[in-house]
This record gives sequence, structure tokens and C-alpha cells, in this order.
Amino acid sequence: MLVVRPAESRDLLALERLAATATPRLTNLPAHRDRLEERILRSQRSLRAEIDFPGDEIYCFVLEDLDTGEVVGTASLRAEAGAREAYYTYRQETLIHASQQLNVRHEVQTLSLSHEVSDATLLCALSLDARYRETDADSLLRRARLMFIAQYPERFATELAVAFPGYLETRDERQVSPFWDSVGQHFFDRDFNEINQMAGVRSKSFIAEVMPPFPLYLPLLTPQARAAIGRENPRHEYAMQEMLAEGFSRSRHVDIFDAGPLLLAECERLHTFKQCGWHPVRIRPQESLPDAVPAMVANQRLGDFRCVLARYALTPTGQLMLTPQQAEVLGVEEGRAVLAVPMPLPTMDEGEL
Amino acid sequence: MLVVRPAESRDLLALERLAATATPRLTNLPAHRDRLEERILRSQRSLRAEIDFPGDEIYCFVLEDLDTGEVVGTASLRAEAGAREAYYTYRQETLIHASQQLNVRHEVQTLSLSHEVSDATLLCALSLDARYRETDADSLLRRARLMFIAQYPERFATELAVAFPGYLETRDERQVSPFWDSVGQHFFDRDFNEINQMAGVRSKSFIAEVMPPFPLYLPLLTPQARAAIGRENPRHEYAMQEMLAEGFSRSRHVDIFDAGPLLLAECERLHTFKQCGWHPVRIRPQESLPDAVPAMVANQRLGDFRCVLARYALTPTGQLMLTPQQAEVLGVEEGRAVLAVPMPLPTMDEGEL
Amino acid sequence: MRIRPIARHDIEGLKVLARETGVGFTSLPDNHEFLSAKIERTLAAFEGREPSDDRLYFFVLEDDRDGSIAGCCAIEACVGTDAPFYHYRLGSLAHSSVQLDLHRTLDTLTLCSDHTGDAEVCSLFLREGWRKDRNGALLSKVRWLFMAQFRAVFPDKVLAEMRGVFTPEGRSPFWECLGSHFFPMDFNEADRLTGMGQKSFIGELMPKFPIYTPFLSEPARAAIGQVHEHTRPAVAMLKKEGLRWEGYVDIFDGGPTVEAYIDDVRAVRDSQLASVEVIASDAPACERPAVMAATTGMADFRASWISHDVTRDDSGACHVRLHRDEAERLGVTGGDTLRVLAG
Amino acid sequence: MRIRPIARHDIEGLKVLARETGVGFTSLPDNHEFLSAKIERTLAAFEGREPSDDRLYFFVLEDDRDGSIAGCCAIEACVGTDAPFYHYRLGSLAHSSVQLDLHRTLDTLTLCSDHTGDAEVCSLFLREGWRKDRNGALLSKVRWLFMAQFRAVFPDKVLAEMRGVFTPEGRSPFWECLGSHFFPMDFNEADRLTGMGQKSFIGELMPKFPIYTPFLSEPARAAIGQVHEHTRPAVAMLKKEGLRWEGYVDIFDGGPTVEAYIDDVRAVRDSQLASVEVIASDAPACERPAVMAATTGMADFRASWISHDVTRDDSGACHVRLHRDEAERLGVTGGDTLRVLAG
Repeated sequence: MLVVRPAESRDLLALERLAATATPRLTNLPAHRDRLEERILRSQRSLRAEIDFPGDEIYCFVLEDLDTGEVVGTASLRAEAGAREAYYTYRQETLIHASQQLNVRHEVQTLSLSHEVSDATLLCALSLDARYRETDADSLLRRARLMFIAQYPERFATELAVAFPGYLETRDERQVSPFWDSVGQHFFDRDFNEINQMAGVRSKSFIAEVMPPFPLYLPLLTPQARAAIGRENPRHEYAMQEMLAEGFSRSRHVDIFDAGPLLLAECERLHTFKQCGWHPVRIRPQESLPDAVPAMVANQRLGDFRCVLARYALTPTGQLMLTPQQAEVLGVEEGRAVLAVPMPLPTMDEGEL
Repeated sequence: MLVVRPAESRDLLALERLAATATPRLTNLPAHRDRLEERILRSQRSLRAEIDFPGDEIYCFVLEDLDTGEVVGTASLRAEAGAREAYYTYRQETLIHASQQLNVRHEVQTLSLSHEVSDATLLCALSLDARYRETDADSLLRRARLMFIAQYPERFATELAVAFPGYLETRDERQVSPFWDSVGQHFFDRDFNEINQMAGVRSKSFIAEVMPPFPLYLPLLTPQARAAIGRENPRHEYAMQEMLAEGFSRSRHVDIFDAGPLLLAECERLHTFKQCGWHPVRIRPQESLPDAVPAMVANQRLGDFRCVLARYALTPTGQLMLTPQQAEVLGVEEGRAVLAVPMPLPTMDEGEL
Repeated sequence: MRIRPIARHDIEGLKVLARETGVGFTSLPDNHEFLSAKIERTLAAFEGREPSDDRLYFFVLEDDRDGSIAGCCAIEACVGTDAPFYHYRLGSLAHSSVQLDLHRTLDTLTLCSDHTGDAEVCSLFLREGWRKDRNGALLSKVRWLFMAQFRAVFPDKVLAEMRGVFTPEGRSPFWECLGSHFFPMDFNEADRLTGMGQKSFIGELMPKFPIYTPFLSEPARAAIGQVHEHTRPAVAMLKKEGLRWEGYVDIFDGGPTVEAYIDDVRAVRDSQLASVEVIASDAPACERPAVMAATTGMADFRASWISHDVTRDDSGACHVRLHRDEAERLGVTGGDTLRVLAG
Repeated sequence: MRIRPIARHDIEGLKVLARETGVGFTSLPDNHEFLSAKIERTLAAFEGREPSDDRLYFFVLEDDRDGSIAGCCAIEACVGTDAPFYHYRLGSLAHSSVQLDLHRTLDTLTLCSDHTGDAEVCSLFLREGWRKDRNGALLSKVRWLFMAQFRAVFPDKVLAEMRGVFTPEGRSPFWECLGSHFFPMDFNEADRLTGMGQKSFIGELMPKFPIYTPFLSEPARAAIGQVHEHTRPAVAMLKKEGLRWEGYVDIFDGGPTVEAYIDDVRAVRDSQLASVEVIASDAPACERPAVMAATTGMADFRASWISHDVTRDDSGACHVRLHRDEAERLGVTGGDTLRVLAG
């Protein structure tokens, strides 16, 4: 059985392993034991605190495979993307250069440094053991966070953001970012991997604040850099399709380092929020459960949050049937309400810009 | 009885009078006979054309008081605010000036020239005879346009915008814009009234394109100009409250001349869209109509669109009861469907930024 | 050979020049209306009728054997007053962070009109058959003598715009990397429009935020402030006078604008007034003319090379001897004053 | 009175100066570590040990009666290489539309680091009791003699930053209108930090988009490029040398930065080498010293006023006669060479 739960101190080694194997490396999940330990403590503090408005809380979750007892994934929520420091993006804009004299109107694309997404809640720092990629475990880890937000809306913004790693090229057996090569490189004289590592230590917004504030004219970037704008890393294509199907849309914003896409959504528009519902638990032996689509089922416990992968097996009166094991993992007895949503998403089409 | 209907050539004189008495003067309703005549023709062409997507159509409506036979108001819709030329606004932004060396983070407000609202449908050019101000006639004229959009969604954008005239001061018996004095004046050396008049002839976007593209730092504007940003003209306070209650929200955008506020909404969030419904007509004599809240009632005829102020008098099966006179004005017989919505709005609270 | 202000009857001669200048010499299009307007403007300036700052002093080099026009040159007294006058300015901006151990200074190009109000020397052209006998130097330097003589009608600074780098195929790497993305036209069309004085479109279409030069292509970067190989002698001549490149470049081809304070220009500083003594035409002369002389009136301004050196008497006053034909060429007689420049 | 490079044992004398300079003279804070680091830097420069561009030549004016330090002055060989160096640059941008019959040129202030790599003359201070006998002129001009003598270690351009306008109450109208909105500190604190060489915060906090000057208050606009009344004599002295204001102003107080090509500076151009002849100290001398003399070695550089004029022999070589005490003051003997400047 798979369960998503808040990270605990005993998960540190697993987190370290997941941080080290994330591809590409994530600035918001640095493979430094001290920073990861701090992350866990901060998450625990966030869960204990009384919160009425989103602030600088971080919630760090892990995915545990109970069959093996192994922690095989992690994902986090930043209650407010730019709570301590601003959360910077490049915003795609269009300038109009118009000349009535020549009767021409010419549109010029630019990228402007922006921190408008700072107020949104950020879904970030997801890393999953390669064996589980593109399985239901992947979806569970990614979307269990929405089940958490759905229960504690006062802790989060109404707008959610999720950033996907950008497109990289392999050159001389190294992963390089054509966008960074054409943009950041000019200002920092450090390659993508160096700056990415530095950002893990120093924070990305710190680096953003040293970048020049003028809009960048796209025609002056290399074709490779232009092509990378808003393009996700191929390894994250499936994940991105899933989030689009969930109801996120592409935005004007891209990552300042690698130009990876940033998706945005208002909570209330997401499939999970619209479809999830409270159901009283009915415990039934495994063999007597009817066949049903997979579902995410979560208990309503802040510090002991659990979200498992079960079946959307409802009785005619709307009770959710769980196995004794599932009920145990969720820590619920018969008659307690759980939040459940069917896993399948409507379609996996591309969102609009 | 009050009715809103498309403007016709015979309304030209009335339009001219309404344009001349609009306070403050509206750049999108210039008091020039030729331009008003052209506006009516363009509106008629728009109504006749087969349209699948919003484009450069303008729909010009008038409010007629059938008791006196007088045209006492006008209001327009631009299917796409920036269809021919971009629709410019100043967008309120915040720059972060941060110094890690000094450990300070300083926010600086700016205004940036933007044309992001160009794709929205614009509710504009509303002028109403002073005798009818802040009566149901005012609401009918303003909101009948929503009834039109609700019927022909393919002709309009999903986002609606409405701009309110900005705050002016009276100085030496003239109306002056403290915002223009502190901003546009430096670049154009012409006073607010001159430039407003010029914009009526030349188009406002043309003037915007001559303005410098750099963000303006708010601390460098006069206190009077800063205070005027996003502040509506007192004469339009009621109208603005109504639109906020309708479901519009204040946006980051303000007018480039007088910094008047621009409200935005997605159609589907507006009260009128959510509450309106189709009802078959039941014709009853005036005296046998039950008491009910006022309602806007519109027929489903593109070129012969009519929207009247009636009562939301429904039979138990949902028929809408109209007087023979109302049915005649709407051009409907018994059994035809009309679109109706109760007039009262939930609350008239301030929207959020 | 002598220099004089252009006159109305020079229109045909000017058209011949215009046809010979060819592509890239945009200030002399082969267009009757345009050229005759130019002549009217210049007459107004020389006769002092032009009240505004919009004064053009346009000179021709006349072959006194047959009166044909061999070349031309001009001074705009005050650029940018009638139509906007744009440059890109090469500047730099520090990009630094103590915490990141970062300290770089990056070059930027920024659109500006800093030269508004300065004088400009321009429109120098010499026809093929006359490219000898120091005619080119005469056309170039006569403008300094004129400015020295009528110093009061000119501002503090003078500039000269130099043609930028082009490939042998006639393509401008600077334009291709920058301007072409912003102007919906080709280089020659853009250049032609500005030559016709229609410059307001530049401010409307050009990028207004600073361009960091590292974002430009290698050839475009290399072209910033560099001149076309044919222009090198002209730049060398101006630099010898003390004009310098201070970072301003043409917005289309990236060619340098050189500039100086007029009072610092060597020829302005070194020119002096000398009184004329006329001698017989067959008196012996220097082999190569080394002194340039110009008259001191504006409307009837004349200039040419003369064959004798300037001498200075004990009181410090200067004197110059002219052959009779030289005096006639300049329209002076004994006792008149000339402004002279040795070298 | 003589000028010489600062030495380690001058630290106490320097502190006395630092205490006397007072507010607004930010390059000499009364801070032992800071001042002794400055001395070490300057020793490294004079002894040629400083490999980088970060060379400071710091001079003191020594009263040879008792060895006390009466004043100081300095040259930064190359600004902006160690820490960023910022100015606002006053430029202009045309704002024009043929259709609207609009043609204006608006002044803008733009943040830049254009002077990165230039030399700077700075830190001139003369103590109250010694403000006589042309000591001020000696401190100011000695730097030109030094640059003329060691021309190769300096770049093309030199600049000097001038204190801007302040009200009698010590408030800067330029700062109040502009900087105060962007810096969460008062003027003196901002000024102190830059004086300590901590300048990277400027780029981080200053507005980076162009500021149109019409948006500034009337007093702030009036302060652009204007100097504090106490600074006027210093500016006049630099302008006489040929330094000019080219539109660069201090980002805090709006005061002008004047600049010149080093080769164009009058004192650099006019200084010359002369051989020394030593005469008796009681020989008659000019009433007022009119010639400045400096030695030609770097580490043991000395300069002072001398009382006799420079003479030129038939071969064009220059000679200068020194009284014995003058020769001792400069550490030269007969036959040595001095760099001299008349005036």
C-alpha cells in the first residue's frame, strides 16, 4: 500500500537520496543534509502552528511504500511562494513598437523579471524513485498535496503554482541549459550547474535580485534559448500533462534559470477540488470490496495527515468502503469521515497559454 | 417603460447631446457628429455580420423612455478592447530593490504601460441624462449589455473590462486631472482637456504609443497624482459600486490619462450571468401581475435586441409574466422564451484589488 | 578650385553629384524637390534669414576652369531641433554582488538624443575626377575655417557621423543582429528614410531598454564604433583635428560618431587672420599648396588653397601674399583680411 | 612645505586630518584600520608592488619646519575595478511625433558605470592653519605633475567628483527628491557607506530605469550638476586645467563629476623637464612662488613651490635654479632633473 504523509526526522536519509537523484537537480530540494533536516523541522513546526493566513510555512511530505517500508518519494508545499523572499520568474510580455508615420505596428517579445507569483502557494520539490515514475504512485505523490490543501484552505493561497524543470541539452556529457547559456551566463559567468547549486545554498531569489531589471528582448537570444522558453524537461512531460488535466494552465511565467514553465490555477477550478467529497468510512474485508476506479483517500488530521491510494468504492448511500488495512493506515474507524476523490482525470490535453 | 435597444440613425441627435453632456468627457464617446454617425453605422454592421470570434465590432445601445419617446442614455460594447489598436493601460507593479549587503528589501511601486487588457471585451461610452442618474434606468442601461453578451457569447471575450473616469480637481473653474498634470503633461505639454479631446479624434492608443515605455516610479509623482491612481470620479461612485456588486473586481490597471480604475471580470463570475435564465412568456394584464422584484428581461433577437425593466414575476412552473405592453416592446408572443434576471445585486461591497 | 556657398543655379550640378554618390550616401538623394529645398535652406542660412536653429551651411567645390561642381560639404548648425536625432550610446553598467563574489562591468547600448543642439559636419563628397590636389582636404577643412570665422553662430560641440562596417556584399552585421528585428524594412530603406529627415519612426520602433552588448552576435559586437574601410581616411583626418569617439554610434550600422568642442578643434584653434598682399601671378610659389585661406564674409564666403606661406611681422600680425589669380579666385584685393590655416 | 607620498609613520597625522575633515568628506573616516589599510595600499602602489588596477597614490603636504602633516591629496589610478563605481548620467531623449506635431527633447538621468577604469583625483584636504601661501594650489596641481611624469601607469581619462548643493541646514535637495525614496537610510549614512568603499548596494537599490528630470522637484532639478558653494574654487581650478562637466553627477547629491583626457589637461601638457642648478639660499628670488617643481622618481617623489623662473637655453633645454634649502626640500642636487610647471 502507498501512503503520503508528512516527513519526519527518520526520513532524512531517504530525503537525501531523493534530493541527490532528482533529475534535473532541484534548487528547492538541495542535497545538503543540514538544509534537508531544517526543512523537516520547519515542516513539523508548520503543522503544529495555528495558522489563519498563509505565510512562510513549508509542508514536506513523503511517499512511503508500506509493502517494503521504504520512503520512495517526496514533495513539498510552500504556503506562500515568496513569503520570506520574493519568488521571481521571467514574465513573457509583448511590447508594441508602432509607427504611425510608417503605418506599422510591430510586436516585440520580451521577458521581464517579475515577482507577481510570490503570493501563490507553490507545489514544489517533488522527487520520486525512478521505479515508480509514471505509475499511480507518481500521481498520488503529486496530487495528495491538493487533498491536504482542500482540507486546510486557510493555510494556503487561493492560487496554486507549480514549476516544472526546463529543457536541458546534453553537451560533452553534461546537462546544460540553452536558456541559461544565452541569458544568465552573461551576467554571472557561471554555468548552469554551478549557479543551480549556488541557488540551493544562497536562495534563488537572491540571485534574481542581482540580475538586471530591464526586459530582455527575445530576438536577441539564441534560437536555442528562445526554443527553451516555457518548454518542460522531457522527463517531466507526463507530470506536466497530468497537472494540465488537473486544471492548471500554462502562464506567462517561466523559470529565471532554465525558462521551465510555471503552471497556475485557482484552487476552485481544479478537478480534485471540484470532485472531492466527504464520505463516512465503512470497513469491509478486501475480498468483498466491489471493483471501482482508483481513488485518493485522506484522513482529516493535520499533523497525522495520511493520503492513501484506494478504490472509489461507494455504497448506495455514499459510504466509502475501505479495507481494514487502509483504515488502519488512515487511522480511522467506521463512521469517521474521509476525503476521497477518483484518481482518473477528465482528459490529458494541453492547457492554453 | 424603459427599453435598451441598438442605436439607429435617428438617434444621432440624442447621441450627440449625450456625448456633449457626459461628465467627465469620454474619449470613447466623442461629441463629433461624424464620428457618432460612423459609430452607429459600425454598430449596425456589427449586428448584421456573422461573427464567430470577437473582433473589431462595436455595439452601440441607447436607452429610450417610451413614456416620453425620448432617448435618454447610451452605452457601448467593444467586442475586443484592442482589436484595431492596442488598448493601453498603466499597470501598477512593484519592483523589489533588495540589498543583501545592507540586509534590506525595499519595495518600489511603479506604473508600466501595458496592453494586456486588449483582448477583453470593453463596456464603455456610457452616458445618461442627469434626471435618470442612480435610478433603475441607470442600472438597466449599464447591465443590459451583460444580457446581450449572455445571449451571444461567441461575439465576446470571456473576460470583460469596464473603465471608470478618474478623479479630477476643479481649479480655476476647470476640471483638471492631477494625474495627467504630474505624468502626461511632461511629455505632451498639453492639458488634460486638450489631450482628451485630441484622443477622441486621434485615438487614445496612438497617444499611448508616443509615451515613454519606461516604468514610472510612483515616489516621483506628486502626492495628488499618487492619490488619484485607481480612484474613480465621484460622479461615478455609484456606478462603480454597482459593477463591483455585479462581480467585477478592481485590477492592477488604470487609465493612462487620468488613472481612473479599470475593473475586470470573467463573464461566468458575474451575478447577471449566474442568475439569468430563460423563461417562456406568459402575458397577463398589468393589474393581475403579482408583486415581485424588478428584473431585466431581454428578447433573443440580435438586430432587434430589446431589454426592458419589468418584474421578476414567475408562475410556479417558471413562466415569466409580462404585460401586453412589455411583450409588445420585446416583440414576443406567449410561449416565446425571454432571458430574465432579477435586478437587485447581492451586496454593494468594495471589491478587492 | 574654390569653395563657395551653394547657389540656386547649382541645382543641376548638385543632381550630378547626387547620382554619383550612390547607395549609402543618404543625405543627397537624387530628388529635385529635396535638393532644391536644401538649397533654399542653405541660402536662408548664409543670408542670415533663417531665424531658427535649423541652419544648414552647404558648400560646393567649384572648378574655376569651367564652373563645374566637383564636390560638396556641409555644416548643420544645430542638429535635432527640427526632427529628432538619435544615437545608441555605448555605456557600461556595473553588475556586482559582494556575497556572490561577483564584479563585472557590462557594456550597454542605450538609445539617446544627447547630441541634440550640436553642430554636425556632413555631406562631404568629391567627384572621381577631382580626387587629387588636396581637394578632399580642402572640402573637409574649410568647415573648420568657417566655424572659426563665424564662431558665434555655432554651439559648443561639433560631431561627424561615420559610416559603419559592411561586408563585401554590402550587409551590415550590426543591422542584421539588432535593427532588422525592430524595423519592418531593409537597411537601405531605413537609411533612406532617415536621410530624408524622417526620423521620428526611429524613436517609435527602436528598442528603448538598454541592450547588453554580450547579447549581440560576435560580428555585430565587433562592428560597434568601427568604420567602413573606405571611411578610414576621413576618420583619420577628423581625429587629427582632435575629434574623438565618445561612445556614440549610429543606430543602424553601429558606425562611430566622432565629436569635439569646437574651440578645441585644432584647425579652429590654429587658424588666424592675415592681411592680403597681391603679387604677380608668375612669382615663384611653393610646390605644394600648404595654406588654406578663406574670406571673412558669410554670404560671399570663398575658400581655396594658396601657394605662399603665412608670414608674421614683428608686431605679431600675419600677412599672406596671393598671386593675382588666387586673389581673384577668392574675390579679395590687397589690404583685405583672410582667415588662413597652415598645413 | 613639500608634498611626498604618505608613509606608515604618518598614521597619527592622518588621523588628525580625518578628525578635522568632518561630515561630507567621506573618503577619510577617522578609523584606524581603514586609514592604515589606505596607507598600505598607497605604499604598495608607490613601490610598484600593487599588480592590479587597484592603485592609490596618496600624498601628504608636510610642513618642513616640524614635519607635521598640513594636508593631503590622492589619485586613484583606476576606479571601479575593485568595487562598482556608479554615476547618474544626464542625457536626453527625443520625444516626438509628426502626427501630433510634437517634438520635445527631455532630460533623463540614467544609472551607469561609464567611468570604470578612469583615474580620479580625490581626497584633497588642507588644514585650517595652512590655507595660505598657495598650499591649496600645490596640493591640487601636484597630481598633474605626477601623472605627467608617470603617464604610462594611468589610463586615458581622469575625473574629479565635486560636492553637490546643500541647503544651509545641510540637506541635499537632490537626495531628498530622489535617493531618499530608494535608500532606507539617511544621506550621511549612505554617503559614509560609499566612502568606506561599500558600493554594491547602490546598484541594488538605485532606480535603474531612466528618470525623466521633469519628474523631479524644482530644487532637485536645479541641483543637478551644481556644486556646493565651498567647492566652487576647487571646480574653478579644475576647469582652468581643462576638466569639463560632461553630464555625470553623483547619485546621492547630484554634484558634478568633471573630467578630461589626461593628455589634454593643461598642467600635464605644459609641464616640462628642467635640469637643476643649486644656488645660495640668500640669492634674490621672486616675491611669490610661481613655479611648481616635482622630482622624477616615484617612491621618493617630492614636490614644492620654488622661487625662480624656468629658463630655456638656445638648444631649447630648460633649466631651473634652486636655493640650497629648496634643493634639500626636494632631495635633489645640481644636475638632477625636475618636472616643472610655471603658473
